[in-house]
Amino acid sequence: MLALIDVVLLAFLAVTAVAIVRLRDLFAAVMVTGIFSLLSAGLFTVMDAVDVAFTEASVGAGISTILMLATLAVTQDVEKKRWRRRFSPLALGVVVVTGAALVYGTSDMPRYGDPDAPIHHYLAPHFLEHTPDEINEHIPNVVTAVLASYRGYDTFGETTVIFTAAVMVLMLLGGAATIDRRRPGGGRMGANVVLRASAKPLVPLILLFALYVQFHGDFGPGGGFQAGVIFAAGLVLYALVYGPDRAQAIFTGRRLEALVALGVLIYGGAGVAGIVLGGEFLDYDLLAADPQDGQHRGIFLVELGVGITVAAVMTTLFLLFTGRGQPAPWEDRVGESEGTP
Amino acid sequence: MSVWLEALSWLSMLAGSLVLLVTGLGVLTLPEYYSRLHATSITDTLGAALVLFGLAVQAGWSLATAKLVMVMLFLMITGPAASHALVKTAALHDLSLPPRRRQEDGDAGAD
Amino acid sequence: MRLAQARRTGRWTTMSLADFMPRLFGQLPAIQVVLPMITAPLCVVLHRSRPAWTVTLAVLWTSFAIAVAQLQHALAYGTMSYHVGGWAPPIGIELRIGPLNAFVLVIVTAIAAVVLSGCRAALIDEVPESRHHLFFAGFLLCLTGLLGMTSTGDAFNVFVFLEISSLATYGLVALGKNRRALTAAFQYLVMGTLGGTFFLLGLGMLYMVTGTLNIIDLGARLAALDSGAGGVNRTVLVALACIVVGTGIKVALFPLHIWLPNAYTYAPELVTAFVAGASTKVAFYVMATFIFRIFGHELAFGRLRLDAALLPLALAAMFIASTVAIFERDVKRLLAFSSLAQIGYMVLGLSFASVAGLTGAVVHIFNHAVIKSGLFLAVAAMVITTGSTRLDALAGIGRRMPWTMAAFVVGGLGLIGVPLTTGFISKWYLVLAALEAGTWPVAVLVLLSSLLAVIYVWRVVEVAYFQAPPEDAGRREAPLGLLIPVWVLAGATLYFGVFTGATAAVARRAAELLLGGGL
Amino acid sequence: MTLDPGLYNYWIVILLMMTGLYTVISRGNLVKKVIGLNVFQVSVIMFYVSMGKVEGGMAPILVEEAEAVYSNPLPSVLMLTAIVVGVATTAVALALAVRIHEAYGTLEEDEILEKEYGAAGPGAADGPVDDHEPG
Repeated sequence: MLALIDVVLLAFLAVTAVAIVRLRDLFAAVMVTGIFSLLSAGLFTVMDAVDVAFTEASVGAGISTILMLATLAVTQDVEKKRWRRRFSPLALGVVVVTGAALVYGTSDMPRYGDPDAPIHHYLAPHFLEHTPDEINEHIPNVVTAVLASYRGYDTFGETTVIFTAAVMVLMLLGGAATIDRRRPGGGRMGANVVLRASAKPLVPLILLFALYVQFHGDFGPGGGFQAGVIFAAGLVLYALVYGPDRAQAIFTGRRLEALVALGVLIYGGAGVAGIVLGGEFLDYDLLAADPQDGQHRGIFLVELGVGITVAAVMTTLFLLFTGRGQPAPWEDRVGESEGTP
Repeated sequence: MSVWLEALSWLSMLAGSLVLLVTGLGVLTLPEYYSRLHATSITDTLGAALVLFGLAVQAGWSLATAKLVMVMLFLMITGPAASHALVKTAALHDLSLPPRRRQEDGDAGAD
Repeated sequence: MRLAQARRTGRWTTMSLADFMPRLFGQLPAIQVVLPMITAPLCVVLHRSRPAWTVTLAVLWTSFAIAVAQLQHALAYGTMSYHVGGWAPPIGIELRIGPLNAFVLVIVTAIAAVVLSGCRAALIDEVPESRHHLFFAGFLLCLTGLLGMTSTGDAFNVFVFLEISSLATYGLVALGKNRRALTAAFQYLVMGTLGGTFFLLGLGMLYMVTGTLNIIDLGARLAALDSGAGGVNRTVLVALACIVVGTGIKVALFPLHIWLPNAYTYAPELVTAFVAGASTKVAFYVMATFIFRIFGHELAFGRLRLDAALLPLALAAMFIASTVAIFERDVKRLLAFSSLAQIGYMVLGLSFASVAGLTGAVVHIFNHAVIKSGLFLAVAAMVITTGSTRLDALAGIGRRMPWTMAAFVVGGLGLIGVPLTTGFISKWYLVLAALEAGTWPVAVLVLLSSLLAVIYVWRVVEVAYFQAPPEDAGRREAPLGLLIPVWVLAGATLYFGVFTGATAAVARRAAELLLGGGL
Repeated sequence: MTLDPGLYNYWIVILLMMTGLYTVISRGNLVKKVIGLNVFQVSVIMFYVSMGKVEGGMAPILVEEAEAVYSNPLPSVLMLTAIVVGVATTAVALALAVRIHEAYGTLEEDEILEKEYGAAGPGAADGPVDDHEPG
């Protein structure tokens, strides 16, 4: 049964991938990319990677798509026709050779789903067996345990990656737009009563759900990253329906920048606390009298840091991209908040 | 679970799938924007609701059912709102019916 | 597996300074990376240019001090292993500081500190004041990524930090004044992401056949896996190809280099000075580590014949890039192509897979970093006076900016490999390695390619000293804040060219460790 | 070389990867390139997740049963990081695309080249022309 779903999803994925290459309407291509991500999220669920599926659904099908649409809104949404470039023999050659090499490489791989594959017998059993005694018996989600504690350093790196992206996009789009390309009809959504009425109850519910995902990550799929994205989705919905101006009245550029940094600092702080208390960086054992409590506290702090940074970064990105069509609301806001002591 | 409940759940899911299939066909075959929207808007209301109901019956009285009901509520709010927003935006951008159809309308009016 | 129990016994006792210092010393591998990593968000919070700059500069020089301390420690006591979070490898992530990567850490932090010290003078024109704090944060993040890649002992962790430094570099490159900086950054981003993803794919295959991610452990398990079967495992072979291609893009190995000339040319001069000095070097370090520590010298070169692929590419890079450099009319572009040629030397040293060759490659990492950063900083100084990097705008610059141009000449001599500059020893080792390997034509080619370097360096010198400056141009030396870093690097080029003992000894030690299986 | 049909999952994943790579190489539109990169990255993620699956296993969330078989948690952990890296790259790439569009008025690679170097192509490159101030 699962194998059947697997095959059907893979076939759908192949079809959407081909459609992505062929579509010249960028709007449609972006939407199909969103579908591609959603299908892969389904496939990840089938393959038991529920946390990855959750993240892919919220990031790939959610935030990435929104960012791409925002980009199209301030640029162009049709790929130009260039017949001579439609088919590229060179590219096809490169791809075929690479693909053939990779398929050659698969020939010594363990079969799909093989329980005897080396990776299931070396490190994974340790994580599965020792998470209850080394981390905390109340954290049944092994992925969270590995993510936040055993490989917490990677996750700190991951948080820094997303922080880096925010800094770079702020640097690129934070200034005034060189030209005003505001599209007619954009921003008129706010006038729509039905949208307002239906969004009003949803926004708090989405934010509540984000908090649930944030704090439920120890027990089930979820955690700081997914929660941050969902929280940002709530804010994005608010900004879409009520206009970015009202969203920016709450989250000025300066405040968002501070929040973006705050999450990384919380994470780093939890790590440095380990050093100060006499252990190693990111050693949570020492954060409480009992190592299990310490691990729990450490994971909580770290996930909180990730959640704050991700939510702030995603909101920042959205406001920067959509604000691009208008004459620099961002810079003004920054200036204002700088002016007031 | 009794046979009746089982049958109800499967019937509901099958009906839901049928609706989804028909709406998919509708999007492909219907001639223009507004009529296609008729098809799609049914997807996230009737189609999804039937499938979710079937799943909820399968799950019985559990946390999963509560979650499914939440999902259904969410879809019931967002689906129609999204369809509405799409139509409204199309109307704002003066997207009219395709030329052929409008001409026929015009001809009819002239008579 | 855990040391926590033992550690916890003395937890709340007050520590005397004598206890504290060794403990602090033991934490240096983590502090080295985490310090800039935490300072970056602080810079964003500080929000004003001057405080952010002060903090950044303090952190950079501290990082440099830490790196030097770690190098001394590694040379005196051997490799140090740090278990992040208290989890012993391969369960947890390990930081591993040996002579080789401590050496690379010193190079990277030194270049970062020197470049940023001279930065405020040049930065004012390049970036609007309101975004200086973001620039410093980006610079620190780029450094963090490079330090993280260098010091980690975990293969997947390399990928994470690789992406931090890459993302930061894309953004910094795009800050260039010319709009072509944007397209250069985009091209770099596309190629860099492809490289990173191929790297990830290769890593996945390695993980698949071994089940581990720790670099040392990977090496051991691959060796064990391989000894049983007669043939080469095909998945491992393809993994090697993916990793060489992935890191090759970051190194700018010859056919994968197309992002480099534009990125170096259109990025702000300071960014170029840092990226040219540090980024490709760290990527090269990663490539060498993966080839020698994971695949092992015997597997990669003995049976998979990696040298047969790398040697021609290295030679092609040396000659084609040098030839292109001769015909460039922009000094930054000229230096960019020269970098490609110099990367060719490093890859050449790697492809010999001998102690002499690797020593040459490692020494050249250091030499080229110092020389190229110095040259690009000198160019940054010239841009302040002339406003352009075109060769014809530099006419008579030797008379207008005698000190800056003198430093440029020192760097140029280093590029050629004149004795008593650092460039000489690396070529010496490369020629030695070629003769050792019995491939004397390669030795001749190394010398011949140096002649090409003479030509392109001479072109700049000719314009600078033998062409008259524009009528209205007076003598206008660079601001002292920039001139000092330029001369620090030029001085280093000379100093380490005369006193070759220290660098060569470290490089030799590192080379022997790499070939010896690397513990 | 024998190819086990049990590897079909990897083959299709490689096919998807190559579709992404082809999009990146062959398309001149910058947004299309970003989409291609996305597809490529998601496929590599799929590759990792595929290898973590154990037949008859369940998601690595511990339950009270002693006999439970779990799929491998480690690929999931690694890929969470990879997804984040992917979205970060996408964001920076799109920001660059927006800026490029503002500077050149187009997202097509060949039109940009034409505007920058004229009909002669990139070979006619001279030094930088300082005609564009950053926004």
